[in-house]
Amino acid sequence: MPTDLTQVRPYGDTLGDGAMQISFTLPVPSGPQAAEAAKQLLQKMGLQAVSIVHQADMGEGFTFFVAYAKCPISIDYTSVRVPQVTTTYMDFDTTNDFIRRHIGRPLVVVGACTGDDAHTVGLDAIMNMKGYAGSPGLERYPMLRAYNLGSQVQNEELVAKARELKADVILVSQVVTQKDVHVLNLTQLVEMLEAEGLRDKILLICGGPRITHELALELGYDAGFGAGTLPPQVASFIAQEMAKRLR
Amino acid sequence: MPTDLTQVRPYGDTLGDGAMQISFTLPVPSGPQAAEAAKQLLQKMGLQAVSIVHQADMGEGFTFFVAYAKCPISIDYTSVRVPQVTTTYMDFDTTNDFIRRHIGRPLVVVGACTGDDAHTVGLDAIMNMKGYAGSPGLERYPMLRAYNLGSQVQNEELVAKARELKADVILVSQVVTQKDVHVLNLTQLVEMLEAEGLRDKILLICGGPRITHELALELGYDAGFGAGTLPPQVASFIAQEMAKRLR
Amino acid sequence: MPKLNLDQSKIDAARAAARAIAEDIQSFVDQHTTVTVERAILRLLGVDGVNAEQIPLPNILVESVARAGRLSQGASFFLANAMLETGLDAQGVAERVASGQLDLMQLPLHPTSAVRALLDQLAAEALARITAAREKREQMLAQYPGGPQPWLYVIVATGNIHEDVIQAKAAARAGADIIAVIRTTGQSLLDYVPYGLTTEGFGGTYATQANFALMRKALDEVSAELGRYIRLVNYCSGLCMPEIAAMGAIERLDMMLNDALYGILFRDINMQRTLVDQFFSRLINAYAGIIINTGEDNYLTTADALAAAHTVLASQFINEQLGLLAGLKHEQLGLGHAFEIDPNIEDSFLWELAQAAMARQIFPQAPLKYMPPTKHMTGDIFRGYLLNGMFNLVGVATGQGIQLLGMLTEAIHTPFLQDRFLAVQNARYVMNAARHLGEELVFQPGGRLEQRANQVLSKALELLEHVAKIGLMTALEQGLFADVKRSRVGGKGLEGVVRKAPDYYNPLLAPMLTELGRGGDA
Amino acid sequence: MPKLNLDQSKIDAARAAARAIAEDIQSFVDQHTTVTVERAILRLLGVDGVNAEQIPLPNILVESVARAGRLSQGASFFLANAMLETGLDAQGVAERVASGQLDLMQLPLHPTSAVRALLDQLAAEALARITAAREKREQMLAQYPGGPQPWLYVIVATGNIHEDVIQAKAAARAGADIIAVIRTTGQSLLDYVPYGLTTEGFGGTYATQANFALMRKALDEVSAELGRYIRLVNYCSGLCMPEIAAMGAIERLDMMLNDALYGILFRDINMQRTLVDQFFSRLINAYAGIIINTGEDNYLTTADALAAAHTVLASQFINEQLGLLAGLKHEQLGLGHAFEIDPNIEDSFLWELAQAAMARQIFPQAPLKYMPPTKHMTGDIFRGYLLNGMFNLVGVATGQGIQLLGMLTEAIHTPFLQDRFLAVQNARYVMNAARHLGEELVFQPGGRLEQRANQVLSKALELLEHVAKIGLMTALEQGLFADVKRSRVGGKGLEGVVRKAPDYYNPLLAPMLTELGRGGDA
Ligand code: B12
Ligand code: B12
Ligand SMILES: Cc1ncc(COP(=O)(O)O)c(C=O)c1O
Ligand SMILES: Cc1ncc(COP(=O)(O)O)c(C=O)c1O
Repeated sequence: MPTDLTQVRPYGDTLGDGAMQISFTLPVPSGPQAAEAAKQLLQKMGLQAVSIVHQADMGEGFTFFVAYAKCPISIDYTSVRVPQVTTTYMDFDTTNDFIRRHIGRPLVVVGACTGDDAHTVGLDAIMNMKGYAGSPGLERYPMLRAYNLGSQVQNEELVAKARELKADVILVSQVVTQKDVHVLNLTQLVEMLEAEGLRDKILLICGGPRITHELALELGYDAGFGAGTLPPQVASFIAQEMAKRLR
Repeated sequence: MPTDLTQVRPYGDTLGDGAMQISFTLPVPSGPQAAEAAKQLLQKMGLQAVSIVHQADMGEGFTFFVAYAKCPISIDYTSVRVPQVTTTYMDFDTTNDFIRRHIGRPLVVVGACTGDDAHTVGLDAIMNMKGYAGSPGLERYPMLRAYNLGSQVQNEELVAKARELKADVILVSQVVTQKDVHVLNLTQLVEMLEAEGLRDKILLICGGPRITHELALELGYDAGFGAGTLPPQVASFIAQEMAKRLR
Repeated sequence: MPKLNLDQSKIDAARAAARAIAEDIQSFVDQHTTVTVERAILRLLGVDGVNAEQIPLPNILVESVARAGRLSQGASFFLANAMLETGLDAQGVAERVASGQLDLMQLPLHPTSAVRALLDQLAAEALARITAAREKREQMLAQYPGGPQPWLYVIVATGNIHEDVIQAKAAARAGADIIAVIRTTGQSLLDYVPYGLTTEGFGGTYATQANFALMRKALDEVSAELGRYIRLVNYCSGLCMPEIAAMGAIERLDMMLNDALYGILFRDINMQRTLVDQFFSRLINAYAGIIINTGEDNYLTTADALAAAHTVLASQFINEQLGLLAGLKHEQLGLGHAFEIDPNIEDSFLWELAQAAMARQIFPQAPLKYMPPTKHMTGDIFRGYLLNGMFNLVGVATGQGIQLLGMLTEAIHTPFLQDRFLAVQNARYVMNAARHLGEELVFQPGGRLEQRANQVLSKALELLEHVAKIGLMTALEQGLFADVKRSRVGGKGLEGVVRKAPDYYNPLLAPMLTELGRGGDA
Repeated sequence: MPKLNLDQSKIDAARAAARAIAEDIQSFVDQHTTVTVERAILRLLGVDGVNAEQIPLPNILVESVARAGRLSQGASFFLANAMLETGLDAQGVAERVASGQLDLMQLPLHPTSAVRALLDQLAAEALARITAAREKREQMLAQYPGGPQPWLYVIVATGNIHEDVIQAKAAARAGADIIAVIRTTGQSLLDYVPYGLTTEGFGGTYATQANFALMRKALDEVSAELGRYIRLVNYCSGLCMPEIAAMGAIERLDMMLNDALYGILFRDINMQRTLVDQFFSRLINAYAGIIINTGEDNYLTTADALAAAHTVLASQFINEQLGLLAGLKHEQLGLGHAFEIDPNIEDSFLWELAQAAMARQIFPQAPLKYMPPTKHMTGDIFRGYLLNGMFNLVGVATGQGIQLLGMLTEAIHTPFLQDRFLAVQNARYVMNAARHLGEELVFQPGGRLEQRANQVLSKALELLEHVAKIGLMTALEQGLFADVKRSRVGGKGLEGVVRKAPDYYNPLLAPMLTELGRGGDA
C-alpha cells in the first residue's frame, strides 16, 4: 500500500481514513445542545464522521470539547514548496574563511530583542560566545563583529545603534506574539529603516519560536529563523548573502 | 461582552477568536516540507492563522503534528436542534405505576450484546437488578419482565428468543464500532425483524458509548441511548412509548 | 525496590492453598484430552493448510477420528498409522483425507509399537523445530539485548495484517519493546484457527500462522536495524489455546496471553475444556521459552478494583501453580494485574502503588504484566494521557516486568498510530525520569500502603483456602471469581473434551515433561 | 512529609550568612527613599487619579517636590503642609497641583510638629483602611475556608480586564484557589502606575487599582458562591513596587510577586533603587497580611536547573532574611523554586523530588511557591500535560504551599480558557489521588536524593558565605546571581533614589514597624 503522495490525507490506522483529533471551546453552556452545536460546527468545516467524545462544563457558560473526525480533504505533497533559506550550511571555520575570501573584512552584526520583549535566551543562543547546543555563537566568529544589545530595545534605539556601528546586519528577536505584537514591532522596524534610507544597506534578519522564513519575507525581512535554529545556520546565511550583495 | 448566540465561534481567550487545537498524522516523512503540507492542509480546510507547533517523526514515513489555528466559521446556536428522546423522565415507582395504569400488564424486555460484541458492562448497567449509579436496573421493575441474554448473541438467536418470549421490547448493546461493525450488526437486525414481520410489533432500542439517538433513528430504531445512560431513562421511554403504541 | 512488610506466613499459606487447587485440577487434566489438543499435536507433527471451504486440515482429521469415537486414543495415532500405511508424510496424509481420497479410520492398524515409534520420531523432529526457534530467540536476544524492565508493550489492532506490520514497525522505532497483535472479536469462540494472511477483522486481526510469520519477519528486520530485539505477542486463549501455542512455538512468538480461567469467566467456555487446553498450551509455551501473560486485569473491568483486589492476587497464585505444573519457569510467568482503581478516589495512587509493590514482592521472579487504566478512561484524552503517566510511574517505581502502555484514546477507538506513539513517548519520559525511584523509596512502616497490602493478602488467602476446600470447579460454579457463575457442563466447547483411553498416546507429552520438569519449585 | 537527613549546621550557617547580608543591605535601605516610595506614601494618604495626559497625580506631586530638590524630606510633608494651608483634603490638594492652581513648593511652611501631626493622623486612617481590608480577608477566610495546600494557582493574561474576569471566574469554578493577573510586558519598566480599567495589553493586563478592584469584586462573588475564598495575586515588582503594594493593600489582594533581586537581575533596574523599593513594598505587604511570592524560579529559565540549583536556595535564604527585616512573617514568605530540570535527564524526577523536599524542610513554615516546567515545555502539548502532572505529584508529595499550575501550551501562547481548565483538572486529579503520599514515603537514607540535597545545600552555603563577605551589591556587580553582572550605578531608575535628609519623614514607617516588629525570629 504505497502512499499516493499527490493525495495525502490524515492517517489514523488506515491509509486515507482522514482521522483528526480536535479540541476547542464554545461559549455556550454545556449540554446536549452544546455537543450538537460542536458537531455541526465541525461538519460545517467539512469534516465527516464527527464524534464529540468529550465535553466538560468550564463554568461561566463555556464548554470544552474533544472530538475526532475524518477529514475528506487531501493535499498534493509533491507540489508543496517550503519557503526556506536556500544558502548552504557551513561550519564555523568554513564561514570565517568564506567571509575572509569573499568579503575580506569582518561583518558588523547588531542584535536585539525589540519592543517590550525581554526574552533574551533565543537571541543569546545565536549570538553569545558560549553558543547553543554545542555550536559557538556569532560573538565567537573572528569574521563577525557581533553586538548584542539585549532586551526591550526600542526600534529607534536599535536603528540609531546600527547607524552608529555601521552595521551590515541586524538581528531581531521576537518571542511574545500575543495579539500579533511581533508583527507590529517587526513592521515598524522595516518602516523606520526605509524612512531613514537604511533598509537597502542592511541585511535584515528576524527570529523567534513563532517566526518562519515565509513570515519574515512577507514582513520585508531578508530571512527568518524559527525554533531550534543553530548559530552556524545564521552565520552561513549572513556570509553567503552578504557576499552576493557585495559582489 | 454578551455572546451573540447566532454566531458562535470557538473561543481561546477572546470572544470570536476561533481558536482550535488539532492533532493528526500524515503519511509523509518528517521535515519542513511535512510541516508545510500539514499547514496547507489545514488552510485548505478553511482554517486561518495556522501554526504547526509540533511535529514528530513516528517512523515508517509517518509524521505527527500538533497545530493551533483559527476557525473563521461560526454556527447559529439558537437554531441547533438535538434529536433527543422526548419522553419525560420518571422514577422507578412512577414508571411501574404508569405501566400498571396505561398498559395493565408487565412488558417483556429482551436485551443482548449482539454480533461478536462481548462488552456486557453497559447492558448490565441498564438491565441488572443491582442497577447503575444508584438507579435500579430493569430486572428490578415489577412491571418489566427483563431477560438479559448476555454477550456475543447472534441476531438470529436474538430474534428467535424475542419471538419465543413474545417480547415487547428489544434492547441491543453495541460497543465495538471499529470499521462501523455496529452499523452492520444493527442494520442486519432491523432487516431480519422486517423479514420476519416482527419489526412493527416490537419497540426496538439500541445503546452504547458511540450510539446517539440520531444514529439510532437513521438505522431504523425507535431510540438510541449513549454514554452515561441511566436505567430509569430507558424504563421511562419504554413505558411511555409502549402506552402510546397500545393506545 | 521499595519493600512492604508483608506477612510471609500468609504468603506461604496462600501459595500452598493454590498448589493444592492446582494439583487437584491437574489430576483431572491428566485424564483428558480435547479436540484442540489433538489438533495441536497434529500441527506439530506436520499437518497444516485448509480445504476448499477453508476448513483447516487438523480439524478435518480430528473430526474424522472423533466421529469414529476413537479420539480417546489420540488422533496422532491414526495419522501415524496412515503414514506407515501409505508411506506419505503427515501433510500428504492430511491432504488426501481432506480430498476424500483417504479415510484414516478405514486403514489396517499397524502394530502399536511401530506407530508409536514413528510418532516419537515425528515428535522429536517437532521439538527440534521448536528448540531451533527458541535458540534463534536466545541468539537474537544476545545480539540485540533490550533495555531494562519494565518492557514497553503496545498493541496493534487494525484488522489488516499489512497495516499492522507498518504500525508495529513504527512502534518499535518509537521505542516499544513488545508488539501484541490484538485478535479480532470473536476469534476466541471459533473452534478452529483461520488460515493465511488476513486483512479483515473487527477490533483486531485474526491470529493465523501466516500472520504470525509475516509479523515475526518484519520485527526481526526492525530488531536488527534498531539493535534491540522486539518481542511479539499473540493470544493463546479461547477454544484453540494449544493450537495457537503450537503455531506460536514454530513462528517464534515471544509471549502469549494465556490464562487458566479467562476463557471460562469471560468467554463462557466450558471449564473442563479450558482447564485441559490451558495445560497443553502452557506445556508448549514452556518448551518454546515463551512468557505467558495471565488475565487477572480482566476481573477489574467488571468488578471494582479496590473491592476485588484480592481476587486478582488469588488468581495470580492459581495461575502460578498451574503454570509451574505445566513446566513453566517463574521467569515465564507474566502474571497480570492492573491500574484500574477509580482515579477520583482520594489516595487512589497510594492504593495502586501498594498493590503493584505487593505483587512485585510476592512474585519476585515473575515478569509481572501490568495493565493500564482502561475502565476509567474517558473521552478526555488529556486526562487519559496523564493517568497513563501515573501508571507508568507506578510501573517503573515498583519494578514491573511488562508494561502494557495505556492509550489516551482508550475510551474511543482502537489505537491510531499517533496514540501509540504518544503512549511510548509517555512511558519513555516517565521511566527514564524516574529510573531509580524504586531504589530510593521506602514505605512508612505500618502506614497506609502496608496496611492496604496486608489486607488484600489476607482476603486472598481466605479465598484460596476456601477454594482449596471446595475445589476450583465448584468455586467457579459458585461464582467466586469475577462475580460470574459457570456450570461444569455449560458453556462452549464441552463436546470437544474426551476422557483418555488407557491406550491414549500423545508423543509430545513425555519428552516435554521430561525436559521441563513438572511443578517447578512451587 | 518525607524527611531528608540534611546537615542542620549548614542550614544554620547559611541562614546566618543571609542574615548578615540582609542587615548590611538594610542599613543602606534605611538611609534612602525613592520616588515610588514617596508616591506610595501619597497614595496611602489619599492621593489618586490622573491628569488629562494620564499622568498619575502622585507622580505630579512627587515630581514637583523632587524638582525643588526637597524629596529628601519626604513628599508627604509638602502634601500635608498644603492641606493645612488650604484646608483641602489630600486629593483636593493633588488635583489643584495637577491643574496648576497650586504649587506645593511655593506655600508657606507650617510648623513641622503641626504637619507631622496631620500626617500621623492621615497615616492612622490609611493603616485603618488596610487593617479593614485585612480583617475582611480574615473574615472571608473563616467563612469560606479553602482546601488543603498546595493551593492551585493559575494565571489570566488576556490583556483585557473584562475578559480576565470571565476567565478568572471560570478558573475558580473549575477548582483554582488563586488567580494571578499577569501584567502586560513592559509595565515593570514604567515609572508610574497606569490608571483605570484597561483593555489593551500584550502577554498580560495592566496592573491598575481599578483593575484590582474589579477583579477582587468578581472573585468575592465567586468565593461566596463556591464557599471557598479565592485569592488574588498581582505583581509588586518593577519600578513601582511600593505603589503597587499600596494599591494591593487597599484593594485586598492576597499575594504579590515581590522579590528583592528580580528587578535587578531580570529587568536591569538599578540595584539601589530596587533594594530600597522592595523594603517599603514588603512592609506594606506585611502589614496588609499579603503573602509575597519570590522569583527564584527565574534563575532557572536562563541557567541550567541542575547546575544552578544552589543559587535558588541561596536566594531563598536572602529573600527570607530581607523579608523578615521588612516585618513579614514566615507564613507570608512564598519563597520561589521550580520544576525546571531537563526532563530528558535520567532520574530528573528524583532530582526534582530532592530539591522540593529540601526546600520544604529548610523553610518549614513558608508557603513555598512552586513553579511548573516552562523552559523544557515544547509544542507537544501531550508531553507538556504529563510533565505538569509529574510536577503536581512532586508538589503534593512534598507539601508545597502554592502550586503554580503549568499550562500544556506553555511553549505556544498565553493560556486559553481550556488550557487553564485542563491544568486545574490535572492538579485536582493528581493531588487528590496522591493526597497522603507524602506521609507514606520515606527516602532511602544516604541515597541519591539525600546526597543531591546535601550537595545543593553545601554549594548554597558556600555562595552565601562569599556574598556575606563581599556584600550583596558587590556580588551583583560580579555576576554571582543568574550569570548577570549589574553595575551599582547602572540600570533603570537610579535617578529616583534619594538619600534621606535628617528631617525626612514617612508617617507610615514607625507605626507599621512598631506593630509588625522587625526581623522576625530570623
Ligand atoms: C524563559 C521564558 C521567560 C523568561 C525569559 C528570560 C530571558 N532572559 O529570556 C522570563 C521569566 C523573564 C519570561 C517572562 C515573560 N514571558 Co516568557 N517564556 C519563557 C519560556 C519558558 C522559554 C523561552 C525560551 O527561553 N526558550 C528557549 C530559546 C532557546 O528558544 P527560542 O526563544 O525559541 O529561540 C530559538 C529560536 O526561536 C531562534 N531565535 C530566537 N530569536 C532569534 C533571533 C534571531 C535573529 C535568530 C536568527 C534566531 C532566533 O533561535 C533560538 C535558538 O534555537 C517561554 C515558553 C516556552 N517554553 O517556550 C515563555 C513565553 C515565551 N513567555 C511568554 C510571556 C507572555 C512572558 C511574559 C510577557 C509574561 C508576563 N506577562 O509576565 C513575561 C514578560 C517578558 C517580556 N517582557 O517579554 C509567552 C509568550 C506567549 C506568546 N506567544 O505571546 C510564552 C510562550 C509562555 C506562555 N505560554 O505564556 N519568560
Ligand atoms: C471493559 C472493557 C472490555 C472488557 C469487557 C468486559 C465485559 N464483560 O463487558 C474486556 C476486557 C473483555 C474487553 C475486551 C475487548 N474490548 Co473492550 N473495552 C472495555 C472498556 C475498558 C470499558 C467498557 C465499559 O465497560 N464501559 C462502562 C459502561 C458502563 O459504559 P458503556 O458500555 O458505554 O454503557 C453505557 C452506555 O453506553 C449505555 N449503553 C450501553 N449499552 C446499552 C444498551 C442499551 C439498550 C441502552 C439503552 C444503553 C446502553 O448505558 C451504559 C450505562 O450508562 C472500553 C474502553 C472504555 N474505557 O470505554 C474498551 C473498548 C470498548 N474495548 C474495545 C475492544 C476493541 C475490545 C476487544 C475487541 C479487543 C480485542 N480485540 O481483544 C476485546 C474483545 C471484546 C469483544 N469480543 O467484544 C474498544 C472498542 C473500540 C471501538 N470503538 O471499536 C474499546 C473502546 C477500547 C479501545 N479503545 O480499543 N473490553
Ligand atoms: C488472558 C487473555 N486472553 C485473551 C484475551 C482476549 O480475549 P479474546 O481473544 O477472547 O477476545 C484477553 C483480553 O484481554 C486476556 O486477558
Ligand atoms: C518576582 C517576579 N516579579 C515580577 C515578575 C514579572 O515580571 P515583569 O512584570 O517585570 O515582566 C516575575 C516573573 O515571573 C517574577 O517572578
